[in-house]
Amino acid sequence: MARFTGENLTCIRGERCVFTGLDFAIQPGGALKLVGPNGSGKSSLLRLMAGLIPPASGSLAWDDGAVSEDPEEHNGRLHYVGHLDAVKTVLTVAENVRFWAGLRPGADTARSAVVAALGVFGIAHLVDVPGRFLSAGQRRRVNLTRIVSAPAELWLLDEPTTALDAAATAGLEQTMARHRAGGGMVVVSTHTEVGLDGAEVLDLSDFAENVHDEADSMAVGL
Amino acid sequence: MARFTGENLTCIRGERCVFTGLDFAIQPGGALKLVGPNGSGKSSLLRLMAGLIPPASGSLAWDDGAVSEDPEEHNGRLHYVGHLDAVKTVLTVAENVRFWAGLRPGADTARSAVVAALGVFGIAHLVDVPGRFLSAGQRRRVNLTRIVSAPAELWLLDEPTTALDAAATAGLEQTMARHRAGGGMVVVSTHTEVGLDGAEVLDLSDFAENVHDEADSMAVGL
Amino acid sequence: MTRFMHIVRRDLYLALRQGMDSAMVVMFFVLAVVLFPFGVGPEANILARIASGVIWVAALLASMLSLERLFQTDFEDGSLELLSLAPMTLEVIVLAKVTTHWLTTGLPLIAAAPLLAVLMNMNIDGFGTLILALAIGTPTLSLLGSVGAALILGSRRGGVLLSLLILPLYIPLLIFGVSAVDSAISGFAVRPQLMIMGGFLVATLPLCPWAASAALRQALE
Amino acid sequence: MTRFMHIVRRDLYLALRQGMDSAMVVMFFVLAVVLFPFGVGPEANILARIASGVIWVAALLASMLSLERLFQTDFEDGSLELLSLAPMTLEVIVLAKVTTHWLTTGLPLIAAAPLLAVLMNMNIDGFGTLILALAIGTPTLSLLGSVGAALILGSRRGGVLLSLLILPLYIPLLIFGVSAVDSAISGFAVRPQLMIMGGFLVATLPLCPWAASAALRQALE
Amino acid sequence: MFDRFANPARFMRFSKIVLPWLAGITIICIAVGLYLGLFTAPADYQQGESVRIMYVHVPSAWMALFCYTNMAIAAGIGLIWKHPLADLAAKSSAPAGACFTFLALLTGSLWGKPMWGAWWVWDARLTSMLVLFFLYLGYIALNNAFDDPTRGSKASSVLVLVGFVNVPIIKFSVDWWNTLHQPASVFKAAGPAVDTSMLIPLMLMAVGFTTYFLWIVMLRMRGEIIGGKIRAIRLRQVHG
Ligand code: HEM
Ligand SMILES: Nc1ncnc2c1ncn2[C@@H]1O[C@H](COP(=O)(O)OP(=O)(O)OP(=O)(O)O)[C@@H](O)[C@H]1O
Ligand SMILES: Nc1ncnc2c1ncn2[C@@H]1O[C@H](COP(=O)(O)OP(=O)(O)OP(=O)(O)O)[C@@H](O)[C@H]1O
Ligand SMILES: [Mg+2]
Ligand SMILES: [Mg+2]
Repeated sequence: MARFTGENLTCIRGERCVFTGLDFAIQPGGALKLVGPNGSGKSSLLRLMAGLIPPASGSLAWDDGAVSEDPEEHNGRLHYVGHLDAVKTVLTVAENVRFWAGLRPGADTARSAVVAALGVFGIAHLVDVPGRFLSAGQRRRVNLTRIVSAPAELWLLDEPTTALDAAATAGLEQTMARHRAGGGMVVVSTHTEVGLDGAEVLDLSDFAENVHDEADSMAVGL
Repeated sequence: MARFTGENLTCIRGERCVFTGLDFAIQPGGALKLVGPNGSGKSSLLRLMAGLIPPASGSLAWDDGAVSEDPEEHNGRLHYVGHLDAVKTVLTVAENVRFWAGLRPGADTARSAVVAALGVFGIAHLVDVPGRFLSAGQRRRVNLTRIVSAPAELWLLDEPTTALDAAATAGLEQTMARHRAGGGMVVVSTHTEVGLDGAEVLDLSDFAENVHDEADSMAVGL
Repeated sequence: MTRFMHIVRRDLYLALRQGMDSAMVVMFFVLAVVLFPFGVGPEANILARIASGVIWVAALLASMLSLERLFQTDFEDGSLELLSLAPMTLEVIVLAKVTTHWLTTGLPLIAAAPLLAVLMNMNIDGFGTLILALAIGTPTLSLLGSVGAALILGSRRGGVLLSLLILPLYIPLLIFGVSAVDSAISGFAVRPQLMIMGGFLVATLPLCPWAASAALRQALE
Repeated sequence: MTRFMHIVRRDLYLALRQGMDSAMVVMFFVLAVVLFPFGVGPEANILARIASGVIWVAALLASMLSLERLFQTDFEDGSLELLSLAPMTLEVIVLAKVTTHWLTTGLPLIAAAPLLAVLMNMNIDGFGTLILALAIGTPTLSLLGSVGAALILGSRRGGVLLSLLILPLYIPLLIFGVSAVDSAISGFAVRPQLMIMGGFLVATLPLCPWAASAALRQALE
Repeated sequence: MFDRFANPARFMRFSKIVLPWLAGITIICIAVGLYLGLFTAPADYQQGESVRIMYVHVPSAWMALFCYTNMAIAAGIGLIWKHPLADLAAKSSAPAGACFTFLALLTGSLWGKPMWGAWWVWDARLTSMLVLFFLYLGYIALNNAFDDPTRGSKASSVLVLVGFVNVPIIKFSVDWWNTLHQPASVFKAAGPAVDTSMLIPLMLMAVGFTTYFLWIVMLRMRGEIIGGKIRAIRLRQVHG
């Protein structure tokens, strides 16, 4: 099975160096939890891993093959969940899920498969409901259904529990555990507690160019 | 000092009855914590309290005077913090804060006052930084600065800790406590833990038209 | 009044900082007019004949295009919500926005019009009236447009929908505006047309902010 | 290819479900043309003289307006991000979007053109060529426009900026499109103009999706 | 009057009884009106046979204005008293109104060719009528532009009220500006200046068009109410 690694990564956004000299390595079945204060670059690192932004320096590798050499292939092996849910309001839940699954090889877009995938997040009963009727949490669940409806080894999840209530959060934790048990990898950014047994923790603030102590200035301000 | 009450409130959004028969009363120095699963109507109730949406039935009163009689006066005594931060990317932090303060009587818009207000949330050092360079959490802090930069008795905060790290959350809790000590009122909606001593808790799901058990269907789905 | 100025000042400042707002509208205006010599051919007398009409139509389109964002950005970033919660009537806020819109688009259009009139070979007798008519007409365009801009907030199709809503309402202004210029060129009196346009302005000045605030309140519900 | 069709099918379906997309573009087209008789005055011979130019200019503007949202909604709701992460080249995705855009706007414009030609009193000899020229020209408009639509993503001023970017690129099409119709009316050969327009189409077909994808990648950074 | 139909259930019962009557009257009036108009009424000494277009043109023009006025009233009631059926009535009238307007424009053009020598002239009556057509289309477009139907109907209600200024302009355009178009000859203070043999078919057609309008609007309102019920079921699905 494959290994996903990053070496000496630097990320520059809006003329500012967000992090530099960052290394990581994820084994099959492994997990990485990104933490750090606001603006420390958790989302940026995830987008970098997805190939949405090129690193200013350093490189990503999949089993010793550079990711930048075949971005399309890299796309094929990852699922990315960002801040936006990409749920079309005029399409039903099933249509939404089926569209995204249909873009990937090896996905089963039959209705029964879609219903099963929705069941994983407890929204199988919403299968024929148009997106506009969904609450924020339900939308998020539809978005998360994408990642189980088509297989991909690497899951990149940016604050996936935002807007989820306790029940849905528990469901997501179980799903991630199952994915890892099957040899998948998970990278999660979070401010709150997310259950990820044996996950490596990466604190982004350790890689800032000049570490600032916002906590201090906070204390002074109060 | 005044009392803020709502009686027999019903809220209909997009053809759906979100909650009905809801009563609340807040005393000076009191606090109300809104909880409930996704889509139960926490944000809707806050918008209703702010006067952004009219109740489908029932009424809000400030010290026995109906709020709907003089909406402008009601606006003058409340601060509302919603999901959106209203931070203009091309204005500096100081300009952003000063604009909102300037719309209210009794606000001090001198630079020193603005810096002091920013200090409350630990971002005094960002005073001259343009909005576009702020991270999600920093933006939220700028938005929260609004509520201390001009006085108002009633604070309506919709998931105010979203995107805040631990230090900033602690700062917000202290600020709310100080506001209440001075006789102010606070209404907060939240999915996570927010420290509000002696706050009354209002579970929105108790007022849904027909209580649903999503938790069950979730368990079945897994 | 001071809070009215407070909002106008911020919006002007934003327009200047975000840069190019006015410049872009003027450029669109110029481009739209310039398309006609390409489309119709360079014959001077034909161009002169249609000059006033083309300039007015281009002004309507330019004003319409820029109106799409009158409330849009404030709506999307939550500012509109907070503005409506400020302790002042929403009508005043709308009026402040309309004022800024006119200062940043109407005025520059008026300034650019003579240049275009020259490009289109318009008779020199019409220049004064063209400017005068635009000066009376463009505030009305901004006012009428504010209603449309408020109505489309949160809808799925912005620009195209807006055009459908407000272009029909612009037509009377177009008719009288052009007719004023043509009368001036033919040596007739232009007072009646300008008076009617002034009447439009006086009528829309209270009505449109009121209708626009009603629409805004609905958008914020 | 099947995934290309997968995207086209979804977008067509969305356009139909969201309803009125095409209808609105056609309505804007009609409105823009109809403004001219108001502006220029109702003289039939003048209108006939400028008919082909006005129809082409209106078609450019209608196409431009509808292009603003080509990628916008997908960008705002996060779909574009996910599309770009699909295991296929971004160029194909752009081409699918352009195809849908043409089917939902170009085709209806072509269908509406004869009606407008009647309203503008155009000579009947030009009708066939007008339709043919629009059929060759509108896909090019959509292709060129896709580059502009990708470039403006995330900018503060959508519509106006887009017009500045793409209207200048549209001018060659306008010139040859109008000249083809006028030649047909005067009884000259129209082949040369149509050939040139066909050349534009062949040139933009590979170039524009490539440029648009480059712009999209930057917008998503 | 409003209280009586205040709830949709009562409206459903009421309309079920009325609908067949409206349908019957519509068919009879239009059939007889068309027969009289096309075959028995005299041809005009000036206009010849083309005058028969009048029997469609004039009622549809009247209906175009009538519909819009109705919509404006319904929209006003919907906005001020928040009456749910008023919004539905306004929404349901729009397509019919747009069709009548289109019919008036079409028949007018057909009539214009023999009378004025052109399909279309840009005079005040015709122009303002065209604007009315665009207002109808704008209303329909705005109504459908939102995910939330209540938001759509409120926004479009504001539009309909703003656009109402156009109605008096259409009505009086022939008096205010000298135009090619006929001034009013039926509804005049001095009584109709039209021969009875023409007036009777014209009136029959007008009645038929009106009942047709009511018929269609009621049908559509029923459809909207049922659609609302379906949406409610959906919503219940979503929220348990
Ligand atoms: C597209 C072109 C036309 C349009 C949009 C149009 C529009 C209208 C409208 C809106 C009315 C109703 C006026 C009212 O209620 O006061 C009307 C009535 C009428 N129109 Fe037209 N019209 C058109 C062409 C014509 C032509 C070509 C003729 C015949 C020469 C004609 C003859 C009439 C007559 C006789 C009436 C009835 C007037 C009355 O008794 O009140 N129209 N038309
Ligand atoms: N699109 C962008 N353009 C320019 N700079 C950006 C952009 N997005 C983020 N930044 C900047 O990059 C830095 C890192 O942002 P990022 O979103 O990665 O932080 P984060 O750790 O995810 O923060 P949060 O806890 O708020 O989600 C911040 O300083 C932010 O201002
Ligand atoms: N603008 C709107 N138009 C129509 N319906 C809406 C709108 N906003 C929310 N709703 C619906 O109203 C209900 C309550 O939403 P609300 O945002 O108040 O819930 P909430 O308790 O704040 O949920 P969350 O935990 O996701 O913030 C939901 O079912 C939602 O779908
Ligand atoms: Mg982040
Ligand atoms: Mg909420």
